[in-house]
Amino acid sequence: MSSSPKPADLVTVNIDGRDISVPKGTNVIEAAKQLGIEIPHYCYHPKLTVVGNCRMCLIEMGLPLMDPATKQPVLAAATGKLKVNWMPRPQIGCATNAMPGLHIRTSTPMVKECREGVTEMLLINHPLDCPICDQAGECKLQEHSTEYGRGYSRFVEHKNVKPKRTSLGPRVTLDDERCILCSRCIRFSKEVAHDDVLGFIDRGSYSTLTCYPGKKLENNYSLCTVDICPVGALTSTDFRFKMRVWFLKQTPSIDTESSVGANTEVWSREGVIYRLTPRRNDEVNDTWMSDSGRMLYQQVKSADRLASPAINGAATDFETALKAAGNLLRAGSVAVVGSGRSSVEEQFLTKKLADALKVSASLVSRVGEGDKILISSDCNPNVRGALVTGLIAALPSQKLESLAADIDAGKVKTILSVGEDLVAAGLTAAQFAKVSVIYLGTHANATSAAARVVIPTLTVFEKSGTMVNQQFRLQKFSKAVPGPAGVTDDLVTLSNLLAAVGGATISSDLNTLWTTLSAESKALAGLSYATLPATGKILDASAWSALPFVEGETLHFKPAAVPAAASS
Amino acid sequence: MVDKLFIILSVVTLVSAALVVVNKNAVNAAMFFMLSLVGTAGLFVLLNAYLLAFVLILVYAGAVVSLFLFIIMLLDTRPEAQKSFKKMTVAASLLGGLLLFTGVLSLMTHFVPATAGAKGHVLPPVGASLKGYAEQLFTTYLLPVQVVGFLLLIAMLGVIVLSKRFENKEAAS
Amino acid sequence: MIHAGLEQYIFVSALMFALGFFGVLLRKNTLVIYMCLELMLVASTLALVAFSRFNGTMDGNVFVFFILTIAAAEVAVGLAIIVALFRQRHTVQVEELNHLKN
Amino acid sequence: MATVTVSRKPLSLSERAYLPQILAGMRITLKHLFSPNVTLSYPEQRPAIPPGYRGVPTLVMDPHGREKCVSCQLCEFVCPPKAIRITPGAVPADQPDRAHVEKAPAAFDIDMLRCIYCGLCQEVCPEEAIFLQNQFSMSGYSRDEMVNHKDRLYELGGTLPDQHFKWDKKKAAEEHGNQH
Amino acid sequence: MIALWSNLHPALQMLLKGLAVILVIFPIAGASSLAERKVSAWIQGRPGPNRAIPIWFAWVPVIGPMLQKLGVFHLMSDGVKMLFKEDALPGHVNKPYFILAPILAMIPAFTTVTVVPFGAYLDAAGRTIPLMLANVDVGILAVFAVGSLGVYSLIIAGWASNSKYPFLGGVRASAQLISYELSMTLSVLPVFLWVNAPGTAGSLSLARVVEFQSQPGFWGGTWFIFLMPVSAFVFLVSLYAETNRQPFDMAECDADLVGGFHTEYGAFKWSLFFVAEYSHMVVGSAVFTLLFLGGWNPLPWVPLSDVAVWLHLADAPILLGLLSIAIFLGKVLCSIFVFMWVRWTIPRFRYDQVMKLGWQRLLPLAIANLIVYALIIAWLQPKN
Repeated sequence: MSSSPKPADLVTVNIDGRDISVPKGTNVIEAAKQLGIEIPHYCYHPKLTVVGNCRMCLIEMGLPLMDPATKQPVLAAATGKLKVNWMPRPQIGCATNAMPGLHIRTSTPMVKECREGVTEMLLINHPLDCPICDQAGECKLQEHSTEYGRGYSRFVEHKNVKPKRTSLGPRVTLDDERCILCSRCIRFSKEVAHDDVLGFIDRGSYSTLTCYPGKKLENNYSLCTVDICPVGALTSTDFRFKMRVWFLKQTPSIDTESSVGANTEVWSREGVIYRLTPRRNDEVNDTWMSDSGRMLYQQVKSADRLASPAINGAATDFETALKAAGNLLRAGSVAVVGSGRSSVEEQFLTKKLADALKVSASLVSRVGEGDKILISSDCNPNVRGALVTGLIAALPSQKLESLAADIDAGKVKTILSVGEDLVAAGLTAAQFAKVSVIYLGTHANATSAAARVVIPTLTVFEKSGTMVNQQFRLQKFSKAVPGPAGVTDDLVTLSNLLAAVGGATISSDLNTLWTTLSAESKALAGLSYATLPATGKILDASAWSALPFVEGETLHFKPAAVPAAASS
Repeated sequence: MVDKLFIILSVVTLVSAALVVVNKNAVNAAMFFMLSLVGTAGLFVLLNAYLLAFVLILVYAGAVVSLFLFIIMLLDTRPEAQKSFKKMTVAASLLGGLLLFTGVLSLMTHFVPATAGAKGHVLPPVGASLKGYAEQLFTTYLLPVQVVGFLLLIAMLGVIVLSKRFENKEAAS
Repeated sequence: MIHAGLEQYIFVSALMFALGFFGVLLRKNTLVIYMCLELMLVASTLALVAFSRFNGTMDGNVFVFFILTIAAAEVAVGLAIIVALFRQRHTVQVEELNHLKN
Repeated sequence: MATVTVSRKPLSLSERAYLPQILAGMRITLKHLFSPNVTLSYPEQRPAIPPGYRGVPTLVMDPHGREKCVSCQLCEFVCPPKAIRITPGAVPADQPDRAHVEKAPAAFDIDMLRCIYCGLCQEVCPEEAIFLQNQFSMSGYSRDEMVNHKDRLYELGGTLPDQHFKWDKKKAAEEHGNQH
Repeated sequence: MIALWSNLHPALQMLLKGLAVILVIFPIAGASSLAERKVSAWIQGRPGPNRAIPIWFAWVPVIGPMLQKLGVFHLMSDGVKMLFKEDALPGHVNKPYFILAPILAMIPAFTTVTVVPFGAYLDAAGRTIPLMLANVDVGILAVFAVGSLGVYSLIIAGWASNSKYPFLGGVRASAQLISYELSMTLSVLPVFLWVNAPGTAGSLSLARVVEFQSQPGFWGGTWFIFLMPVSAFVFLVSLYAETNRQPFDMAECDADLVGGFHTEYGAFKWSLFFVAEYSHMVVGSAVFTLLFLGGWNPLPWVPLSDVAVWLHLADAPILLGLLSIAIFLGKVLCSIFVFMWVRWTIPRFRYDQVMKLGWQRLLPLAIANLIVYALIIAWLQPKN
């Protein structure tokens, strides 16, 4: 619906006495938003179809009075302004589209009365259990009742009683009493998730949201219904009763489960992440994200998190581990395994490390199943970052065959793995026995168990950096929570290792690092971390356009002509 | 008994007098000055002049030295700011002191009456009774008393004038 | 054993007087010089009292009164002068009070 | 700002002489010397706490002995010195008289070293579950001791005889209301 | 017993007497500190200290709780606390003088006691013999002379503390003490003029003043407070200033100088200052009692000798002595109570007010008073 309009398509509408030019077809709510005027609404959602069933966005609308004879607008004699022919009844803003000469009034007594009436009607059967409602604080009904409601109740009868704790699916809980029947969730399931499972049953005040018989709301985007629910009817079973939203700090971040790089918001309080929600980016993920991506925060506090540096499995301090790793690296015959999950900056430092050791780095490719919405086939969020920084020249394979061959041939004595599980990447136990592994990673796995030196690193929520998604869009993520005690930032570790093997001294400070980065990488020239916009920036990808990326179609991405299945 | 006390008191007096002279810290000097005065007062007592002993303490120790201390503290003269004495100065001063000492001593011993130091000589109990002072002061020495009283008055006026800040004049200049 | 006769008192008195004089010559701090002057006065009172005692007359004792009175007046005026001086010159060291010299 | 010049009454002769005033003052103090004490021997005698007194914040139970707090965390939010710390939790479904409340604090800590007795928590509480009551002296040997946990807060708070039963009305509505 | 006493070596006698006086002064000073707390409490409508009681004493039925209520044991616990507290010595002080100051504070208090008579008995001839350590001719002068040395402890303490508040306290103390000494001395002069009126043997002894107040007849038995109220008043006010008591406690004025000269002091050294202040009060009250309140005479116009006759104690010198001491102590304690009463009534003066009062009010008053009494004496003289 937001097709880029040509200038000719702009029309001028007048809202509360002020003129604004908007693309033709923009509805009044969006147009008013551009003027800073809020028109309250529940059922309308910019990314969903308009149904107009909540009636909250009622406005007064009028068109210029036309002289039937001349077909020209009539000017008022006294003021010389257009005479407006106001409609006697209010119209809904969401379904009123901009047209030439449209006049809108959003603050007349009639509009006010309409809003009061609608609010009162919605509150008739609303349980008013805000103290125990998870939506409180970000609830549209709460906000609009305060802003536009009447302030007192005239209702003396018993309220309707509906089920309070219906489980719609594995991740979504429904409180029917709070539902205002806006149908956003129904439309979302049908239009975006393509999983039509929700609908209303019964009539009048008995209307109830429910799943179709025998079905459940269990698609991978079910939690988006919780996000778009304007009231506390749909709640996340995971987040339910965990924390009030007003305590939570929001930090912009990126979904790292696939190369789509959906923009997210990390909600944390005092170093604890409580939930992830999508962050609107109309070029990447609109206002959606997958349920699987929302669960990624759990890795931060997981039990198998690496907590302290270790040498041969014995815990030690950072300096000692760094020294041991430096000694191993300086001994020579090193292989460097980078990761498509590392940030651009880490990959850059990894590349510098490989250069200093005079070896080339390898990467491991992960291929999953794309769902054509927000999960692509490439499960590495930042393979293109490795290309941009020059860590790799060609696309990686899924197994480290050449590395395995080198080990067998005795050419490699030490492997530095930056966050990559080498066992999963195909190295056998016999090959492991021949080499010393330096493992930089967040969680314990087979590689960390067998590694000579383990230096724990931070998860994406605990550090800042950038990643390049499938569109070659450079996007940044910020540190939401501090890392566990005793865990050093990846950039610090890498720059220390780089210094240990005699490479150039590169600061681990993000902004300083970026001056080097933008100077050395052609695709990143002229960019800096601080000035990168929140919605990211498309990089010049012409150098890699011929590469056979493992990608399927997603919401805002169509793969190039190269067939996806050609590789591997 | 009296002799022993005399020795003790005169040693205290002289040693503290010497310390007044050589002590670099003005506060210390004042304190030793007071000690010296107490010793002198003790000697006065040995000489039967109880009244004078207490008047000495009252006037000197009670008022004069505390005034000295007051001024020293107000002016805050730091002991470390003082340089060590020059050798020549010390020698010259010592010489001067010795000359004076011999001169004064010889002069005063010249007038010692023959009976004064004699053992067993019963001295008239002068100085012990208050009446004696009163009679002397208000008969023979009436004029000096008046003069001294007048002197005190003038000194008081002088101090008031001296310590008054002439703020207007200073501000004008 | 020294017998405390007039000579002994005079000796003490003269020594004290000389010490005071020595101090006056030696010291640079006007306040201490002042104290040494007082020391000399006290020494003279000691001599007077001793004379009075051993001569059996009251005159010496009465003179002490005058000396004390004058000493008190002198201290008051002298200290006032020192304070006034200090306000002007910000020092009480005699060496530094040499403006007439130049 | 306008300056108000207060005219002072000129002092009378006896006031200027000061001595009669001193004697009058001494007469007053002497009178007080023999008048009875106005103080309390504190630990033995306790002051009568006036209504509305803001003592130690406590959690109260309703007349049926059920906890009223639903861990809405508004007190935690409003608390100026951040003395309140709540860990929300769900009410287990197997408690028939309380399950309809759904939510209750799993932990509720008030750090009395931080508390400033402002009473905002009481004011903000939508459930009337937190009250600043009569208790006014808190002491302990360690910092930990000065943190009131949930059980201690309920012990201090006791039961209040208010008859709101907000959630019971809700339960009744659930059971007998416009069931559909 | 008297014989036994007389057989002792004179030096030992003096030592024992001195020790006895100190042993009396010290507890009185200590008790005064407790009394101060109690009096202040009562005036302010509080019970005051009433907690401490030793476990072994708590069992005594009536007396135990009563003494506890009076706070008697707080005296002991305070003393023990002061002794065993850490005696911190601040790093920035001038150590010798800092330690010297509290000791200096004690010396005048204990030295003046030697010339203060504290009782009397009748000897075999029926003469009243005062009880005192040294009956010197210059009694009052000795008190003033030694008392004037008290200022040193304040100055030295203030200066040695090497910090602003104590220094200001010391400076104030020295100025104030010197100022009020004048009025005090001048206020006493009429008394001695009266006592030593021409024709009588001259003496500045305090015992002589009491003797004068215990003569038979109306004028003979009149206490000087009735005879010379202005003198008594000026003396009393100056006494408050000299002992640094409120409303004249400029030296330790806690409102603007924290603790004044003893801000830096703590524990035992501080308590020495404290005891010294009360000792000064005791001695000052004693002098006031002797000069203006008839010493050990129980009532105006009722001399001790009359009481001895009524009670048949003329030939029991020890009992009579004890009785006279009791009477004298009673008066002293009353006077100390007035000290406290005034302290808890009158607010502290401002420093300039203190100076103004001393130089512009009390001193002229004392001088005028002296002149008036000198004239009266001169006028009365020819008739005798």
